[in-house]
Amino acid sequence: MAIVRDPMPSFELYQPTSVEAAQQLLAKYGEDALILAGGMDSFDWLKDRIKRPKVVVDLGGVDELNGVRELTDGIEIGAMTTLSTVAANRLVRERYGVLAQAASLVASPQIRNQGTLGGNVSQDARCWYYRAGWPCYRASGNICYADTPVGRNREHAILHAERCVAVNPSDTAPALIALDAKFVIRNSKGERVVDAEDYFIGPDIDITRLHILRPGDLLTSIRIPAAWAATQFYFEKVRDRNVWDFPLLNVASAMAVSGNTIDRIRLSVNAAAARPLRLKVVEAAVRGKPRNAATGEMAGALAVRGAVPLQFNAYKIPLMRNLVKRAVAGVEEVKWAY
Amino acid sequence: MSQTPKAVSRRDFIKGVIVGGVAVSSTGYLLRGAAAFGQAGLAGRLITLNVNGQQRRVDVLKQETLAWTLRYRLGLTGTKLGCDRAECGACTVLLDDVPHYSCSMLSHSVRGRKVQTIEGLAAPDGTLHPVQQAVVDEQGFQCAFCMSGFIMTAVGFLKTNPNPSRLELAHGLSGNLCRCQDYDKILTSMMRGAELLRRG
Amino acid sequence: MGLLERTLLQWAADPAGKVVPIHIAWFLIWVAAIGGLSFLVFHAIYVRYFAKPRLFAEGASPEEARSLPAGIPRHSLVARLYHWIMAASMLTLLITAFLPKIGPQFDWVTWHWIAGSVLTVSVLFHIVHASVWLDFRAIWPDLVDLQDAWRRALRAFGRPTPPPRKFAKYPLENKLYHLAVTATGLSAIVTGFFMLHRVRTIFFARNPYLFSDLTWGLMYVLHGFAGVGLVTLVIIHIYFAVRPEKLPITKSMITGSMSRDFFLKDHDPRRWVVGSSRPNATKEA
Amino acid sequence: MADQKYRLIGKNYPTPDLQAKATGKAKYAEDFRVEGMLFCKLLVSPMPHARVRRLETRKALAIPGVKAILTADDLPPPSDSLTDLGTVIKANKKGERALTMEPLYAGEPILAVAAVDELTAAAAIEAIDIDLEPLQFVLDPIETLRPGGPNPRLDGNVWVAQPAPPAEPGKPPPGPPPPVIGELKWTAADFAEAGEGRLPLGKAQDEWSFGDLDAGFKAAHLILDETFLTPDVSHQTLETRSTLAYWRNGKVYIHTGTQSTAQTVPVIAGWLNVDRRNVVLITEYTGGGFGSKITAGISLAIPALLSKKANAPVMMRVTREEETFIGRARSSLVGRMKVGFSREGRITALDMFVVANNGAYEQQGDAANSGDVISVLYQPQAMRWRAVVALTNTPPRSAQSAPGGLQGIIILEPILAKAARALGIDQVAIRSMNCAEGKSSFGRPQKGVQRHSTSAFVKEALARGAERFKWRERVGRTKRSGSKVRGVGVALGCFHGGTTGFDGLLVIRPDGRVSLQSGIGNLGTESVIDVHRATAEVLGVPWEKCDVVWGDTSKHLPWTSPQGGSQTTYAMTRAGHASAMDAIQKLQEIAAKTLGGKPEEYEVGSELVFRKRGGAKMTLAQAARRAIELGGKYDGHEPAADLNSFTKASVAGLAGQGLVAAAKDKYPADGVAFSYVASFAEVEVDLETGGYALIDYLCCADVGTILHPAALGGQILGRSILGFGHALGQKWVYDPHYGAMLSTRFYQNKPPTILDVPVDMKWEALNIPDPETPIGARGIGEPPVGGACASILNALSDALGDEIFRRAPVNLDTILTSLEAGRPMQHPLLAHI
Repeated sequence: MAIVRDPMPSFELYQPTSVEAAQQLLAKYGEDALILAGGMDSFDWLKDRIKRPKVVVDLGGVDELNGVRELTDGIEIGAMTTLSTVAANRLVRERYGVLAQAASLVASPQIRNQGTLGGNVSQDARCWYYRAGWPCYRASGNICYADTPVGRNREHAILHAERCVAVNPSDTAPALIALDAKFVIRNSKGERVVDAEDYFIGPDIDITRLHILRPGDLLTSIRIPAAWAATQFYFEKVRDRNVWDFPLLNVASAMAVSGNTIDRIRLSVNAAAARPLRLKVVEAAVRGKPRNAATGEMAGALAVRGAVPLQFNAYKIPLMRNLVKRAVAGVEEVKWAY
Repeated sequence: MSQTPKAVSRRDFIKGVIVGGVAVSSTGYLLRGAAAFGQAGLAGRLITLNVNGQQRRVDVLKQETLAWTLRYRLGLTGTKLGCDRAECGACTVLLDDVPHYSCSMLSHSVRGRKVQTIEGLAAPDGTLHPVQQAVVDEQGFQCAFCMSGFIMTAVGFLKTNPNPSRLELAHGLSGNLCRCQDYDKILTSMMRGAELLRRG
Repeated sequence: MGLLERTLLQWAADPAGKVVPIHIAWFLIWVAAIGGLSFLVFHAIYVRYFAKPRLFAEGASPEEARSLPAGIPRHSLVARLYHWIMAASMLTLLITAFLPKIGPQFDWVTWHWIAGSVLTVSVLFHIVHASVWLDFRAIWPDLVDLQDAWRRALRAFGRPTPPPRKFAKYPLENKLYHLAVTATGLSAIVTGFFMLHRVRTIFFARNPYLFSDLTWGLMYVLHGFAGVGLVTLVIIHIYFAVRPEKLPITKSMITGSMSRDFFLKDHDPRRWVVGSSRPNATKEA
Repeated sequence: MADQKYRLIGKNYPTPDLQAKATGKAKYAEDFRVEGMLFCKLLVSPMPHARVRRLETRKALAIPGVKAILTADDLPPPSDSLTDLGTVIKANKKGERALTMEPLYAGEPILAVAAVDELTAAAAIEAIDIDLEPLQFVLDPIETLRPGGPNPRLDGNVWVAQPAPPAEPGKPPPGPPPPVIGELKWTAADFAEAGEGRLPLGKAQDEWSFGDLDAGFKAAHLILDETFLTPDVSHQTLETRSTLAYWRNGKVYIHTGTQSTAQTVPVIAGWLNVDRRNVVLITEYTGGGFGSKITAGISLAIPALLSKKANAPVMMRVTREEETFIGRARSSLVGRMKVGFSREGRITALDMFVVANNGAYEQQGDAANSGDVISVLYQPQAMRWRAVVALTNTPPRSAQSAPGGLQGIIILEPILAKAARALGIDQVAIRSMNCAEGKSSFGRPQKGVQRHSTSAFVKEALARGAERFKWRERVGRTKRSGSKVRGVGVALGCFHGGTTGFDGLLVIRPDGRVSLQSGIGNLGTESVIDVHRATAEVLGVPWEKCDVVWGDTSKHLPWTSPQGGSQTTYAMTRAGHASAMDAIQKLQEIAAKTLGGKPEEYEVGSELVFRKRGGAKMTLAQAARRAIELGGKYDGHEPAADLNSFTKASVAGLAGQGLVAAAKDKYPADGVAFSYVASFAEVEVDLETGGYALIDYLCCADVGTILHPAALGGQILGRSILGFGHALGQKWVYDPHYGAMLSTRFYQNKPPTILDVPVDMKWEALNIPDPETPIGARGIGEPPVGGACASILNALSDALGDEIFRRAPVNLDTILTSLEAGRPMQHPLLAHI
C-alpha cells in the first residue's frame, strides 16, 4: 500500500455532552476510539493517516470537564480547560505560579487557546522516527531508529532509556509534579486518583504509552493541594525557537524556605526521559540545606548521575545539571551597566 | 443540551446528503465525500455555522476541519492554509473573538460558536477595519499569504490588550509565521492598528 | 501475503516502504499454552483408560541384578546443577517474555536478556560437558529405540510382535523431548544472541543495522515461534516430571540416583552400564 | 539625497494590490475554483534512490470518482528551447522532470491521481501497488567523493559541462550541448592530508585565480586556514506551489505562483512541449518565492498534463510536507579557506575551496557565486577559487536569496573576525580596509581581465551603520554579567543587483490614462509596481492616472527580467525609462505632426505635450487619439525591430488601443551591478543553557537610489531575518541509514518566529545613485542575507571566543558542548545533524 499523507481519513464522530455519555462511548468502542480534547496532537496522527480510529470522541461539548474550581484543600482544574485559561486564571497565578508559567510557555498562543491541560499531560512522544509512522518499539514494532550508530537523536533521552529513547514533551507535567498534583481518572468501573508522577510511565513498563490511561479511561481533572500554594517556584523551558518548539529540557520546582534553609522541595525535569522525572534523590539531598550556589551545584551534579548520552544529545547533561542548579538556587542576577 | 451522544442517525445522514446537494454548489470541492468512503466518510451532515454574522447551513464531513469548510464549502478563501498542521497561523480565525487555527479544529466542533474570518472584518460599506487600514497605511507584509492570519490574530489579541507595548504585541502575534520575515513592518502596522482602534 | 502469514505473523512497512514481518501474532501464546495443557489431558486419559499394560523383553538376569548397587547413580552433580540452572533461566525467560504480553507489565527486558545470557552460557557448558565427559550418544535415539518404538506401536494396535527391550539410560520419549528442546532452545538462543544487539546490554553497542529489516523480522519470528514452542514443551516436561510412574526419575534429578528396583523395572543394564558415564562403556561390557 | 528632485521616486505610497491583500480578496493559485475541477494527489518515493519495478494501478482506477493517473510515461520528452537570437539550447535528458520512474530523492513524485475529491484521490494512491527496487544512495557530498564512495546516480556523482561547437559563419552561435554525468572521487591521500574536521583539498571540478597567491601568503603576517559548513535550508514559501490547470481551445491556462510572470511562459511551454503562444499564465499574487519560484515549479506540469488526460480542470494542492520535498532548497557548502592577512589586516591572499551539496538534478550556481561575491566584496590582493558541485540523493536545489553569496560570506566572515582579534584591529576597520570601493574588479579573469562592479559605497555604509549602531560604544561595554555574556558583530553582505537589455511597454489611452504593462511577478517585493513609479516619473504623469497591468499573460506584457538575482529594480527601471523616453519621443512627433514645428520644440509634462516657448499644446488623451489615427509605430502596428519577440506579440495585441510605447533597454552600463550592506548585531548568550538571544540589529544598505522606502525597508530587514535563520537554527536532518528526511515539519526545521528576532530592528539606505543606470536604483532582495547571518556568528564569537562553532546553524547544543569541552565539538564534515 503506497503511503499518502493527508487528508484525514473518515471516522465516526461522537460529541457527548456529559462524562457519563463519553464513558459509555469509550467503554463501547475501547481500542477503536480516539479521544479528542484540543486535538493539537491527535490531528497530526489523523492527517498523516497513521492512526485510523473507527470512532473519534470529541470532549469539547462536555462542560463539566472545563474550568478551574476552588476546593477546601487547593484547586481542581478540569482536564478540558485550555492552557490559556490555566495561564490566565487568578487562583493559578496567585497560588501556583509555576503552573501558570509552564502553561504560558507551551507552543503558540493559538495552540494554548485550544490545547487543554489534560491533553498537554497526555500528549504522545515527538520522536521524529515515531512520528514518521516508522514501525518502532513505540509503534509496537521491534526497533528503535533513534538509538543506532547513525541515529539522529539530539532531542532524545539521557535517562531511563529502555529500548525506546523518546522523551515526554509536556511542559505542564513537571510543574504539576512539583505541585504534588493528583490526577483524577474515571472509567466504567469508577474513579481513581493517582499522584502526578505515577500518571506517567516509561518504556521499561509500557513502551507504547507515555501515561497509564487504558482504553476506556478518561482523565477528568487535576487536583492541586494547598500544601505547595504560594511557595517559592522555579520554572524554565529551554527550546530552539521561542514559539511552537517542544522543550529540549524543562525544569520545575516548588520550595518552602525558612530563613535561607530549604524545608521542603519538590523538583521535576522533563524531556530528559520518556516520563517527567521527579528528582527524589536531589530533593532529599537539599532538604535542610541553605539555598545557595553550593547547594545548587550539588543538586545539579546529583541530578545527572547515571545519565547516558546518545551521539547527538550529550549537551542535555550539562543543560540538566545547570537547570536543576537554577531550580534549587535560583538564577544569578544579571545587571548590565547600560 | 441532551446527555446522549450526538451520533449521526441514518435519517440525519440522508437529510444531510439531500440538502447537501443544494448547499454545495456544483463547483468542485476537496471533500465531496465520494461514495468510496463507507458510512462515516459519506455521512456528511448538514450543520449551521455562524460565520461573519451569517447563519450558514452547510454539509460537512465528520473529519472536515473548519479551514476546509470555510475555504472549500463557503468559498471564504481569505483564510489560507500554509501548513495545515497548526504551525504557521495563516488559517487563524476568531472563534467567539479568540484566535484559533482553523486548520486544527473540526467544523462539527464549532457549531453554536461565532466564527469570524478576514472577509467579515471590513464594514458592509467596505470601510476597512482599523487593523486592515493600518496595514494599508504602513504597507505591512510582503507576499501577504500570512496576512489574513496575522490580522485576525491581532484583532483578537487587541480585544484583550488594546494598548500593548511592541513586545507584548509580538507575543500576541507569535503564533503566526511570516516567511517573507517582514516581522518588523508587521509589528509597526499592528501597533498603528492598535492606535487606530483606540481612537475608535 | 497469504492468509496464513497474515494470521500467524505481525507485519509492518519499514521506512523504505517494504512490508516485513516483525513478530509472531501474540495469540499464539494461548495456542501454545492450550496445546500443552490439552496434550497432558489427553495423555492422562489415554494412560488411565486405554493404554495396555507395559511389557518388556527379559532384561537383566537375577545375577546381574544382584551385582548392582541399591542406589543407581544417574545424574552427576554437575549435570544436575546444569539442569536446574537451565530450568530456572528458561522459566525466567518464558515468564518475562510472555507475562507482559498477556497482562501484568513490568521492566522485563533486563531480566530477559540476563536470563538469556545465563541460559546461553549454561547450554554452551552443557554441550562441552556432555560431549567430553558424558556419554554423548546416550541421549540420541538409536536403532534399538526405533525398533522398540515400532514394536510398541504394533502392540498398541494389538498386532503380534516380539516385546520391546527395556530402555538404556533414557527412554525414547525422553530422548525425543531432548531433541525438541535442543531444536527450539538453540533457535531461541541463536536469534536471542543477535537480538542482544537491539537493546542496551553490557555486551555490545546497539546496532539494529547488522542485518536487513527482513532478516531481522524473520529472526524475531523464529525467536517468537521458539518461545511459544518452549511454552508447550515446558508444560509437557513438568507434566511428566510429576507423573507418579516418572517421579523416581524426577527425584534422581535432585538426589542423583534411583532405586535398583525402578532401574530394573525400566532399564536394561546391558544397554545402560551403571557406574560408567564414559563413552564406549557399553562396548566394554 | 537623490529623492529631492523626484515626485514619485523615493516616496511611500499604497501599492494597488494592498486593498485586496488586506481584505482577503487577493486570489492565490489555490483560491481559484473552476466548474467540474478534479483534485490530484501525489505518490512520492519513500526511498532516496530506487527504480520502479512494478506498478499496479487497476485497483486504484476502479475506485468510483478516480478519473486519471499520470506517470512519467505520460510526460512529453524534454524539449529544446530557442533564444531570441535563434540559439538552440539543447534539452538536458537527464535533468529533472515532473514525475519519474527512477526517484533520486525521498519524496520525489512518481505518479499523480486525479479524482473528484482529495479523499478519493488519497484512497486511490493507497490502492496502488508499487514495488521499488532500492538503489545505492548518498546524502553527504563528502561521502560520495570518498574513494569507493557511493554514487547518487547510476552513472556518477557530478555534472560535466560540454563545450559549445564552433559557430558556423552566417548562422546564430550554437548553444552548448547538455552536460553529462561523470564520476569524481578523491584519493585516500587527500583525506589523510586533511585530517579530522578539515575539508580535503582533492581534485576540483572547476577553478580560477588571479594575483600571485604564493607571494600573498609569503607577505602575510597572519595565515588562517579553516573549514566551515553551511546548512541546507528549504525556501518554505508560505504558499506551497499549488497549481490549477485547464485547457480551452488549444490553450493551456495555468494558475500558479511565480516570481517572474513573463519569463515563466516559455519555461512552461518547454515543460509541456507546447508553443509558448498557447500558454496563459494567471499569477496575480504569489505567496513568497525567495528563489524557489523564479520561473514557477516544474511540478505544475502534473496538473496541466492530468487535466489534458482527464479532460477536466485539475487542482494540485501541494501539502506542506510535499513542498518540503519538491519546494526547492539552498545548497549547503562545506568550504575551506586559507586566508593571509598583512599586519594591518589587509587580505594578501585567499585560497578557497568549496564543495556544494547540489541534490540530484540541475547544477546550481551557489559554488560559482560564492567565489564572485567573496572576491568583489573583500577585494583580496590574490585569490584562488576551486569548487566541486557534488550530486546527492536529496531534494532539488535552486537559487535561494543570495545563492552562494550567503555561503561564501559566512565561511569567510568568522575568519575575518578572528584575524581582527588576533591582530588587534577593530572589526569595522578591518572590513573598511578590505571592502569593495567604486569600480571593484572580481571573479574569474577572462583573457586575463576581470569584470568589475558598477559602483560600491561599502565604506560609507560601514561608517554610517557603525555610527547609528554606536559600534565604538558597544565594543567598549562589559561583556559578562551573571551567567550571561554579550557580544557584538559586524559583517558585510553583497549580491548581484541588476541586469540589462529588457523591454518596457506602456500605453497612453485615449482617455488620458496610462497603462503600465508589467511582466514582473508579484511575489511580495512590490517591484512589480515600484519600478513603474519611475516610468510615471519620467513620463510626468500623476500616479493616479496610471494603471499597472500585471499578473496575467493574456494582458499583453513585455519581455521582462526574471525576478531572481535581485535584478528587477535595476533592469526594469532601465526598461521602463526606455519606454517612457519612447513615449515622449512619439508624443513630440505627434505634436509636431499635429500642431506643426519640429518634435524637439515640444516638451512633455503635467499630462501635456506643449511647445517650449508656450502656445500650441495637446493633452496626452488627444495625443493618444491622434496616435491611433496615425497608426504605424505610434499605435503599435509597427513595433521596433530590436524588441524581444515576446514583447512584439504583446505590442501587436495592444495595437490600436492608444499611443503604444515599447522600447528595449540599450543604455550603456560599465560594469556588473552589485548591491551591498553592512550588518550589525548584538547577542546575549546564556552560558548555562547555551541559548542566546539576538537583542539588537541594524542594517545599512548601499542600493543606489531608493524607489519605495517602505518596500525597501521590508526587503532589507526581511532578507536579513532570512539570513538569521541560517544562524539561529534552520537546517535539514536526515537519517543516513534510510536516506529519509526527518525534519519535515516547521517545529523540526525551524524557520524563525517573531520572537526569535529583535522586536525593534533598524535599517538605513545610503540613497547614493548608481552611476551606470538612469534612475540610479539597484536591487536589494539578496545582499542583506549573508551579512545578517554572519553578523550573528561574529557577535557569538565576540562573546564566546573563536573555538565554539565550525558550522551553521549555531544552536545551544553546539555552544554548550563546546563550552564544556573548550573546543568546537561538532566538526564541519558531518552533514544533516
